[in-house]
Amino acid sequence: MQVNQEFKPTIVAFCCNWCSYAGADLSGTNRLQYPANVKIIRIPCSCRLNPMFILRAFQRGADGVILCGCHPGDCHYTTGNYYARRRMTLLFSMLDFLGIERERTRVEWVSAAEGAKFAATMNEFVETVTKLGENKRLEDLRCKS
Amino acid sequence: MKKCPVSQLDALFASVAARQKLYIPAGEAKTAAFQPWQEGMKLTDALNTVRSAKDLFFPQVENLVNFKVTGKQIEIIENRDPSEPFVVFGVRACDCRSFDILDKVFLCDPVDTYYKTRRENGVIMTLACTEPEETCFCTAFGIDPTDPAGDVSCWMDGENLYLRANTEKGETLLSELPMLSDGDAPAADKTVFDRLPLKNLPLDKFGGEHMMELFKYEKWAGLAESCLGCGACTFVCPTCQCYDIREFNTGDEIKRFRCWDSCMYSDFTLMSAGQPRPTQLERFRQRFMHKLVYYPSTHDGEFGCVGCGRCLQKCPISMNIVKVAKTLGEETT
Amino acid sequence: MRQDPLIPMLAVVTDIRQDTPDVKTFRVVGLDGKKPLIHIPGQCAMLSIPGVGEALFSITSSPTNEEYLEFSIKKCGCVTDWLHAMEPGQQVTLRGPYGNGFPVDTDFAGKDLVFVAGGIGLAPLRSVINYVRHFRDRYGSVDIVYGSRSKADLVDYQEILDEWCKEDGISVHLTIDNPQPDWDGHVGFVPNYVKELGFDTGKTVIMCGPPIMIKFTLAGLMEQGFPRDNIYTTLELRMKCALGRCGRCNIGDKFVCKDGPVFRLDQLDQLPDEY
Amino acid sequence: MQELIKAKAVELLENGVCDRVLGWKAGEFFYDVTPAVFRSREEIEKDFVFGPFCGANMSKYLIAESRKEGKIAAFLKPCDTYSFQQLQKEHRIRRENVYAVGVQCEGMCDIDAMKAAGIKGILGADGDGGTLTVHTLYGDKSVERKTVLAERCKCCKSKKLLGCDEIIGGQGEELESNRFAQVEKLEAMTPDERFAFWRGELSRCIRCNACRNVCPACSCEKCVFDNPASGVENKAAANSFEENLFHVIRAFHVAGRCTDCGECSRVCPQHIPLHLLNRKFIKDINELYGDYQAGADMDTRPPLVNFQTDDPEPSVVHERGSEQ
Repeated sequence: MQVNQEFKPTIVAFCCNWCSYAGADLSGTNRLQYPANVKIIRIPCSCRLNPMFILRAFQRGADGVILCGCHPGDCHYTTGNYYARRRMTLLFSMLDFLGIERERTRVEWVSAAEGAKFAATMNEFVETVTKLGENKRLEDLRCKS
Repeated sequence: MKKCPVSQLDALFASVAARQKLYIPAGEAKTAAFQPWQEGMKLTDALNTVRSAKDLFFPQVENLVNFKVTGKQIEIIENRDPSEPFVVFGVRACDCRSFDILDKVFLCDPVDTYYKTRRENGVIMTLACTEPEETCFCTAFGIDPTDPAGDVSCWMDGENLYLRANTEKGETLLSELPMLSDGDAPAADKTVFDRLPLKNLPLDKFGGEHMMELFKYEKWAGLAESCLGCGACTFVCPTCQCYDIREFNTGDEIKRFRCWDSCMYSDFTLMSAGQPRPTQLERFRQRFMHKLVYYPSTHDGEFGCVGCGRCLQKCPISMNIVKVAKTLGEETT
Repeated sequence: MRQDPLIPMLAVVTDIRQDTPDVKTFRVVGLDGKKPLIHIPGQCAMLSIPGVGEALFSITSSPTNEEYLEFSIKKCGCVTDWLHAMEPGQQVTLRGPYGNGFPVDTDFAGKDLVFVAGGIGLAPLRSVINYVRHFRDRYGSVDIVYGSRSKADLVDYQEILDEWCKEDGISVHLTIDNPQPDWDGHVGFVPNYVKELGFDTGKTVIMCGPPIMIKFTLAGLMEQGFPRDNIYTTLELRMKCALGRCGRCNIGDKFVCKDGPVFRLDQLDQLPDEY
Repeated sequence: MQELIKAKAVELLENGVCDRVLGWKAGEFFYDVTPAVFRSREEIEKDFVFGPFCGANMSKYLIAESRKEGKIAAFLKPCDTYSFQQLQKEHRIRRENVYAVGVQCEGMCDIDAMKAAGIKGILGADGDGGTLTVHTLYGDKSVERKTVLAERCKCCKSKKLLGCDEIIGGQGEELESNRFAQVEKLEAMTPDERFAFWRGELSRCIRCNACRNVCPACSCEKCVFDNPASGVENKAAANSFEENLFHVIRAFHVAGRCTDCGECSRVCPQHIPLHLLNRKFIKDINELYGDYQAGADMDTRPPLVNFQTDDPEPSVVHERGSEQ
């Protein structure tokens, strides 16, 4: 795959309302830089993330999808992120099994206090996906024209 | 009649493919399909492809038109898939007959121009059968598998491929192929067709005049009871032509497309006002009544089935038109 | 550009009238401001909002109206919800007309007509009624029996009062299901009212309404001795193409979109009861 | 075996244990048997069959049948009983309305495997033990039974009959199977090879929904792929994305509940090895969260509605890959 110097990946970050969404906010108020091509979608809990959302984000043009939730043990609803952890592990493994680049998907636990971690994670994820180039394997050509 | 040694088949395909796209039945026996010919591609061992040749004329999905919506304004953008001349080789007599049936649906007024364009662009080269499967029953519908129709009819024995043009399109195609010489096919051996177990499928009880009687027949419940409601039979059927019109919003514009649909699906006739075919029984009955009764009723007694045997092979629970015809046929006497 | 029957034309909704709490009437013209298509009473057209869906609606205006088409639409699903939410000036797509329509110039000519409608069932009949009013001398007596749940649910109530009721030779019989304070007309269900009115069995009956109304009205008419080949109704099933190809609106070997939507009762008797 | 089962079916009906029997009905040929409900001795004697082509998993039918009035007797093969227990666990089957008779199974044959072996025009087959004599339009052929077994039966995981009221042909036991061999083979490939493999397979999908409709784990009243409001409802894969989406999501929805009965691959008209997707989930679950066999018991929590605080992080997928 050719890496385009100009290529700016579209990243969709699903962020749990109770932690990483606030973490993203904090990184903003602290003037920490992370790329503008990260689109944040707020969800009530990492456990709310239906695997279909991830696939549909790819369909609609995402090049990488990241889920940010509360650290295990800190879930606002006690156990939501534990379930999410199992689901995402299996889903990512399945995407890998289908030959879809495993680096395009990621889970990161970011608390409301970790603004710096949020920015660092995003920077690093954007960099990884930039190297991978455009999402070709889970694209929907109809959305590209 | 023309002939060409089997050893030169690749050259023949290459010559056809040099002028227009050529599709041949290729691939493993289990998954044979009409595929665009490429250097080195071999004809499949299977008698027939999984999906029929109707795909090439009535594809599973095709774009109809695009819309761009801005505020209260709508813009209509024609985006029909381009259709270019093509040749399809190796269509069996049963699939070839299916085009007569589809033509009567799509080419009656108002003409479906998507289908019509592909029909005009396509040249059908049929291939006579020599080794039928036990599931074949095209002869029950008066089809001669050893003498198929089409623009060009072909016969193949161990040594030669024999070709006969039946239409102007076929003549033109053959005249462009340098490797052909004159030669007549040896007479076909038809004895195996007499041994086909389903050749005497009872069909005289079907047709429009028996509609009400057959519709009310209580054996439908038993026939339909284990139907899964999947669309396997309809999608492999060469004559099923029901479709759905759907839209896909790309975020930028709206693509209206047509795709195959199946009368076996529960949402096929669902309306906000209700469901005229509420259970699988009605849906199952609709499919077979359509093939054996409704279609003949509006098309001079011609059945909507060509006896290709695909539904016999593909139904997950082995319920098929032969079992339906036999069950209903024997009881209404 | 090669036209295909599946490719619609553009039209614009110029006026929206709220008829009842859940019925609106939409006035549609072509982009050139003229009537977009010529139809026969009882025929339908496919209206669509790209991105929302396409659905078949009967044309409620009379062919004699040369300025525009009208559609009376009840809010009951995805497309109709959207239509109800939109504002005048909105463009829509339109294709048609489809179906056989009522035999207004042949079988109906010279006959005494009884129209029986319930609720939104008035929509397809309104086209015929106004056609008949326009060519009044071609037909015999005209009776209109129209019922609804309540006074507010009577579609085209103003037109009925202002025009139909005032016209000579047309008797309008309105009824609502339950009594209400500002209603001094008939109260009761349509089937019973039709029976009470006791029409001459030589009259031609044209019916449209909810299945339950049709069922009981028919039973009543049969009891009174109306011949089945003199009763007409219009049907509706799910449709995608309206060309007799998509395969879902057939009743036996007849397609509602092509051979219908208007059927004579004796024709329906020849068909399976899958509607 | 067939005679034993038929006699049992008649006995159950006539003793009033049940008022109908779920079994297999003979077809036009020896291989096209259809699941059917029998209501009388005559019907059973005339059409009931049990043989090497009774592959259909009967448990799915019990969802609807057990909700009807009366009691139904069902003949269940070992893999059917796993689905049967799993469906009870999910409260989809009313156990009290079913009389379950477990029948031992020697592995089911696949008519397409016979055809793939080059046998055409198959009219009949007989012979017991290892070799079958196949009668065809073109004369008799002989074939090793084990070569024409269905894919899923070649690596049978268990012949154990679970949770039945009665058993014909022995309880059976779990087997050592190499059912993950092909998953492992795929895992060992590069992502590019895997991608090419699955594109080749999934691009044949015609969206007939046979895999979904036959699947005992797909017991939703309304599938998300049939729901116009879901945004993913579609009748045909208009794009390669939709092929992937459908099969990945379907496999995900049955993950932890799939008993690996293999019906999805059996019914696929295009012979897509869909069971590999399910097996991949099963293998991952076994490796990451401990061995789990759906339907094997009535009380363990399914892995996707369960967790351990020290479960591996999703990054395990990335790390595991980099070791290869």
